Amino acid sequence: MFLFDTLSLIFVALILLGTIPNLFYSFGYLSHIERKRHYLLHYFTFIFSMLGVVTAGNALVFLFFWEVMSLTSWQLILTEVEDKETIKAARFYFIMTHFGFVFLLLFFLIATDGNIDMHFVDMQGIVALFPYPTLLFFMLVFGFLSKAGAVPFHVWLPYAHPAAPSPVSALMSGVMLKVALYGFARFLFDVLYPWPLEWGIVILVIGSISSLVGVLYALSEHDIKALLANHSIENIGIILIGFGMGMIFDSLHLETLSTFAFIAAFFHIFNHMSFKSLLFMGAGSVLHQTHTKNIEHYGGLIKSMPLTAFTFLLASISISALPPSNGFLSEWMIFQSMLGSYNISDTSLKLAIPFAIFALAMTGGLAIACFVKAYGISFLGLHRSDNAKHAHEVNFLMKTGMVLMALVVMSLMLFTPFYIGWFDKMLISLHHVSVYDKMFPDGFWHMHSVAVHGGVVSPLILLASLLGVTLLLVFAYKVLDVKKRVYHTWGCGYKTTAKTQYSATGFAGPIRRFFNWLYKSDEHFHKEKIMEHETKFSDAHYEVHVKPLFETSLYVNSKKLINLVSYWVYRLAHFEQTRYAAMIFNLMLLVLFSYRIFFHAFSWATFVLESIVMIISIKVLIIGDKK
Amino acid sequence: MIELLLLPALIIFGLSFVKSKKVHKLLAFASFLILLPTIALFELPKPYHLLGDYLVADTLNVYILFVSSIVGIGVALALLTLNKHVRVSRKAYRRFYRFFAIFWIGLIFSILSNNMGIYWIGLELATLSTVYMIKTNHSNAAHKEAWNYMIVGAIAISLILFGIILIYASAKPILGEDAMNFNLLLAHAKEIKSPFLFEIGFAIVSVGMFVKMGFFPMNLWLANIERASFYPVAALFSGILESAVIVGFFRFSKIAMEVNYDHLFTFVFIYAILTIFIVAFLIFRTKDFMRLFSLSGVEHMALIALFWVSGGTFAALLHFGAHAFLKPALFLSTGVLESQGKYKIAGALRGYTGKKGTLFWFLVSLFLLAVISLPPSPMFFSELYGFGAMIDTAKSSHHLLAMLGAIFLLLVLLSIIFYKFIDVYQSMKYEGKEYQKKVYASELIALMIFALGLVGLMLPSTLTYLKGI
Amino acid sequence: MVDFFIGLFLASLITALFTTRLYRLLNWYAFNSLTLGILALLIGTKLDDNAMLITGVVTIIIKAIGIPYFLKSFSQKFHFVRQIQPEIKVQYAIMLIPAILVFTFYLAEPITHMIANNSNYVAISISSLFLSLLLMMEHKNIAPKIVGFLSMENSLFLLGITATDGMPMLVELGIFFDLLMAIVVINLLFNREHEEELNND
Amino acid sequence: MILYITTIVVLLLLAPLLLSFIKSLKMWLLFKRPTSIFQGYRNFSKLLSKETIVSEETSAITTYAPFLVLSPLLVTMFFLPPVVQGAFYVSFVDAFTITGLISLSTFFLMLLGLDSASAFGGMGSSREAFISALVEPAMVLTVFSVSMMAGDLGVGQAGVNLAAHFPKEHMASFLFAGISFFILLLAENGRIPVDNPETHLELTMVHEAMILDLTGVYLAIIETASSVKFVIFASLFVSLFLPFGYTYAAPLAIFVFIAKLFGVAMVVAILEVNTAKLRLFKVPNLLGIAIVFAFLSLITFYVLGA
Repeated sequence: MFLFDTLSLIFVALILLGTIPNLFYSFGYLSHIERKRHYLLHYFTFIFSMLGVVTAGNALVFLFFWEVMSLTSWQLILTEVEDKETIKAARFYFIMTHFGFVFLLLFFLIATDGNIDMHFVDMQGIVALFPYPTLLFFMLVFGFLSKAGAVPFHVWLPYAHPAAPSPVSALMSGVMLKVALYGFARFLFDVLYPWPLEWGIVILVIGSISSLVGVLYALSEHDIKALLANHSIENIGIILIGFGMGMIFDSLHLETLSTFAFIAAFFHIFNHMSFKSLLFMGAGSVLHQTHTKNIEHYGGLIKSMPLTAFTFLLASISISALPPSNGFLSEWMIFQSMLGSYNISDTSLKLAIPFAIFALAMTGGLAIACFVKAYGISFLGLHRSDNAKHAHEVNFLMKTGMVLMALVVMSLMLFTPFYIGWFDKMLISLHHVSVYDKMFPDGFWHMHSVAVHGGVVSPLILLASLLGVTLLLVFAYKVLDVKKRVYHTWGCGYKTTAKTQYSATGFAGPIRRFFNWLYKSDEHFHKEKIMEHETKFSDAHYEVHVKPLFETSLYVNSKKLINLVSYWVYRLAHFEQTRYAAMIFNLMLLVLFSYRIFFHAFSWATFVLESIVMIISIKVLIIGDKK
Repeated sequence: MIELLLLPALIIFGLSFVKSKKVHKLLAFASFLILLPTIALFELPKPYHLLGDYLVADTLNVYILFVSSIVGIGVALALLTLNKHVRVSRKAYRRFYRFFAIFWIGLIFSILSNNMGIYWIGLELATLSTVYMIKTNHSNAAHKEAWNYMIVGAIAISLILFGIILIYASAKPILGEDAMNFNLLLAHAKEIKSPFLFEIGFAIVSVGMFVKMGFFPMNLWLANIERASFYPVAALFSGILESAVIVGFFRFSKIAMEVNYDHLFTFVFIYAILTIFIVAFLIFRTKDFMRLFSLSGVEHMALIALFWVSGGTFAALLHFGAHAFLKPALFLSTGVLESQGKYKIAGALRGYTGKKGTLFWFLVSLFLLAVISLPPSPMFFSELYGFGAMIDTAKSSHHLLAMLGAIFLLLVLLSIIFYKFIDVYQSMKYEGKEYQKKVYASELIALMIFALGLVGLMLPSTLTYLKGI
Repeated sequence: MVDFFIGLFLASLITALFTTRLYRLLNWYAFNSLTLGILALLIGTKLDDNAMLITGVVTIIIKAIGIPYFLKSFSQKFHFVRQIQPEIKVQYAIMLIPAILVFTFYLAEPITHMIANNSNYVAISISSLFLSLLLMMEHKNIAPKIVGFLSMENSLFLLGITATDGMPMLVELGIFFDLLMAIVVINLLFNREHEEELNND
Repeated sequence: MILYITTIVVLLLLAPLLLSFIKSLKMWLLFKRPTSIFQGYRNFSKLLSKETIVSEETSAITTYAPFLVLSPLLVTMFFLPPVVQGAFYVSFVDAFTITGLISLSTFFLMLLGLDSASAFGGMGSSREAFISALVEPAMVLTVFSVSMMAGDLGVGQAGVNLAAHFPKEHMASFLFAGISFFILLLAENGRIPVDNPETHLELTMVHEAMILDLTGVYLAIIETASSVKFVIFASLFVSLFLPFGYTYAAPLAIFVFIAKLFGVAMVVAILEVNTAKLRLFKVPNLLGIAIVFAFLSLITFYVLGA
């Protein structure tokens, strides 16, 4: 029924690390929620079901908990229904998870021959006999990555995560997406093991595109939680790049590099869990105080909410992959693993990997821009609304939650070797070679890359030296005992007000303009001109909306198609009210004729004859003449 | 034993002629009696010959009868407060019970029969008696639909009989007069001299049954009927009458499996997919509860048939049981939901306060979510096992990719239905205006019975029983 | 002799398809049932099967005399529309009917290779089933639809009598019982309609 | 070890000089009376003695960010490739870390810009974010291909390797990487054509806009940071792309190194005199060139091996 190997346990640890701070936060947040019973019931079931998924030992249990997880998270999104958007988001989320579930179901059914209470390991034998393993691989991709939020199945994330209460967003984004990745890893390793090279490339490409798309849409977002949700897409992309590299190296029998890349991916899974949970908690605290998700209405919160601001800053540095944070370390590892592609002789790979490097680097740059925006606009400057002015620090429990999560982030930064040793053990249990000794040949100070000519990073030394130098500088400043005077910000002689600050829209302006081909943004500009002067106006309003490309091209159109088909089906079905006898007549004709043709002496001639007869008969008897 | 089984029905029949004011309560409680003999039937050794070779109780049909009788009780309970939701005369009430008694007798015959002829007679009896139940509603629509039902039902039933005679004709040369006996026929199916004749017969029987269950192309007629009639009738239709049909399908297809499995599978597979295709899109467009639920009933029947022919006996039976409990429960709750503010989905679940109200909306939500196979609904497990059986069949066929594609299509179609139900559920719970609504104890108890039935299905002992069939 | 009556059966059914008056339709139905009854008697005597003889007699009493009579009285009581115009154009019908016959013979052709006798009867029964369906669908009114349904019943009796040399007695009686029940229900349904019409007035 | 520390000290001392040198060279080229090349030191000492004015709209970020802008750059100074053969160098830091440290400094600089609630600060941060987002991929790709050619990702080791073994067989990709890196040098340090460090016109300024509200010691720190950044980039460029003169004896090697730095500064100055500042939305064209060259460099190395 249940399975407790290293892979499972690592994810159990991930879930626990993600949920324990969240519990504190959640109880602090509870006063904000109206339907407490509903919330608590689903909240705990949700956590429990995630634990169930990662420890499930057979397909039946796995699918059961998987669906319970979807069900409860869906209900959690519906905890606070304030507008139609939430309802829409919840529906969209649920149908998307169901979409994934369909593929998972198919995968499991094929891989178990229908005995879904079979142990995972036994599935490998069945899969080996299945003639189309790539089909199974794509089922896994569709099934798990749609839940994890990789492009192009990411569309639900920016809707679902903002709609949920903040502790739940933190859990969904921080933990649930990782549970999906657990499933992906589990079945790739345990069931579909020898991977063709192409699979790895597919994952690499999906990862690269996800990371870019995620960060680009995040930049154009003004809803803080949607922004964070888009960043989850980006980070899932980064994880998948690592994962894809691992798969590629494994197919090329570069065992050490493969393990290294996988470790990078798993490390980033943990990192993303920690800082994304922390960010969502911070966003939740801000939302709790200001009652709005729009960052244009924040501003200056660092003064009233110092703790939130500090933890948010910590997480921002980490998610922007700036040294010496844990986010930097995992991204560094992923870059290093790509550097290992030096010895590969495959030309298509040689073209795919630079692209991935480019995507990852671009993502890094844009992520910094995005978090400067998110942090700067919401926490710095002047209050942009009355709500922001009246904000104050959140209650003790919520603070505890954030501090605990910040400690998790710190621990990932400080105890990197410990975590990596753990991932290393896990990969050994998954029949990979160990790289721990190669990564830390001379103690825990330096982390080496296993790639040929790879680099070295020393997180602790880096941290210590940065802290040391900064403290030294601060100390020197104190020693100098500089006279300090407080005055207004210079505003060209005008008074500096909330309105003179740069807005989030303005901040992202240059980037938005550069990527306009992707955004296809829809601008609304309105100004009250004075005396018909172009440049003089009393009041101006500027709004810009980004068109979600994937949503319109993939989802809206498929809904349109369903609508169209259902319209015709509906029209056809209504013939039965008046022509039921004719319907049955034709049905009988069709069934008997087909029995005669297909099950007794088939020939094309009679088949054509049948078709003609059926068409005539349906036309004459059912549809009839136009009046 | 057979007397015991029929006795409750006869009592109801007799009581329905008494013109007392209290009689309708008495009738409701009399209908509780139908459960007792079925429980007794469980205890008997199987197969148990009730009436020579004509009526034989085995594990399969006892299960189905048991499920049906629980459904019957639930419906009878809900009937107690029918007049609180709709206008119904005392006379109509008694008539309803009179025909319910006949219906039940027909049902016992068709479910327990081991003879195609008896099966058909029981089915016809049950069908004809329901015609009149539809008419308890005095609206014009109900009248029209009763006629519709009469005619279409009659055609379907005649087709079944026609097919039965063909099958009989095909088997008579080897079995003589006993060719109508299901068990014997099953045992000698391989010896049938003209399998083609048998298959033609089987095709006609299945077409009849499929029409009766609302498969392609007659998808809307059941929905229309259930829309027009009172909700307990709809509950009976979907909960019990369809069980009688599907049990026949089980038996016939079992024989057909022996004759030529590939033909049977291809036929049912294509037919079911066509059905679900149409039904999925119809569901996507429905705007009221009754049609929604009855179309989803069609979908589930198609799935059950599919699971059965794919060899997923356990899945089919579990799905059947779950469906038999869920659908009547939903129809009954529809009656409550629609009693105020007809046809309004938005906000239908809101405004139920107090202990009763909370329990009501909670149960209805559970049923709604269970019917789209969300765990821990039994349907979740049955679909898993059922699709598993299908995949298994697909793997042994020569058209693996085509079959997988078809199964995938099926799952996509089910997702469309899923989408609609989620949409409906959310709109019921979170949209629309909220105002005070009322629910009565008897309905709640009925719903509780169905909920308990569902829980009962998931008990390990039930599952082992089902696996043993 | 048997073939002759089968021919008559089919002929009466086909003629019924072109009928435009309700009473004449009932007459054709009665005649159709009569041929069926005679067939049963004939085959019954040939096989020396008492059950078959009983069937024949009951068929003649109920179907050839009873049901047409009841239907006629219903129609007078409830004021049926007696003018029944087939919906399907005659041009189509004259093409359809032979086509159906050809199709059913084609359908039953494999059966001839499997069992020697009676296979043609199967074909004819199936075609009469189709013809009855045709009868149902070419009319909008309820009365000819009922007649169509009854002819369907006849065609399957034809199958039962000719192709299988009779069904078990119990089953046949059961079928008759159901038929009567159907008539009762139909009566009830009409009654309702009548009552409602009165109420509406 | 002594050489190591000496180099760092020399470079640190040199930092303000280089920027002043560019400035006076430019003035000279434009037939203006050049300012002293020691103007940088004068500014620094003057700023140190001034009082600090902090805007009342600011927060803790303004108090601490200047230190955090400078400290990653100071830390980076310790990780640069050696100037003299045999000198100590830090082997445990690679190019990614250095890119990361520079980004960290920029990150706090951008926050600093947003903290003062002035329109200029936001404007500067926004533009800086835009430019550095585009610089990042070019930087990483360049670092990637250079380290592959050098055979080591560690910056120190790479410098040593390149000096010992000039990658003649990979001249094409080496050249591409060099061009790309030089553009990055211009972009990251806010030189013309990307940014004009001498103007305070709101239409054009990027770096200056962010620090508009700083005075006194804070301004001194930020100015130091920008000069240190220039030195870092220049010395990286010099050690990685002009790896000669390394093998000479210590004083000579250092002298050659400094000469090379001044060479770079001269090129920058000459370029600045001869080009106009680009419009902000034309900047991506230039950075696009950098990205393309970096990409080309990597691809040529990867696929063609040239």
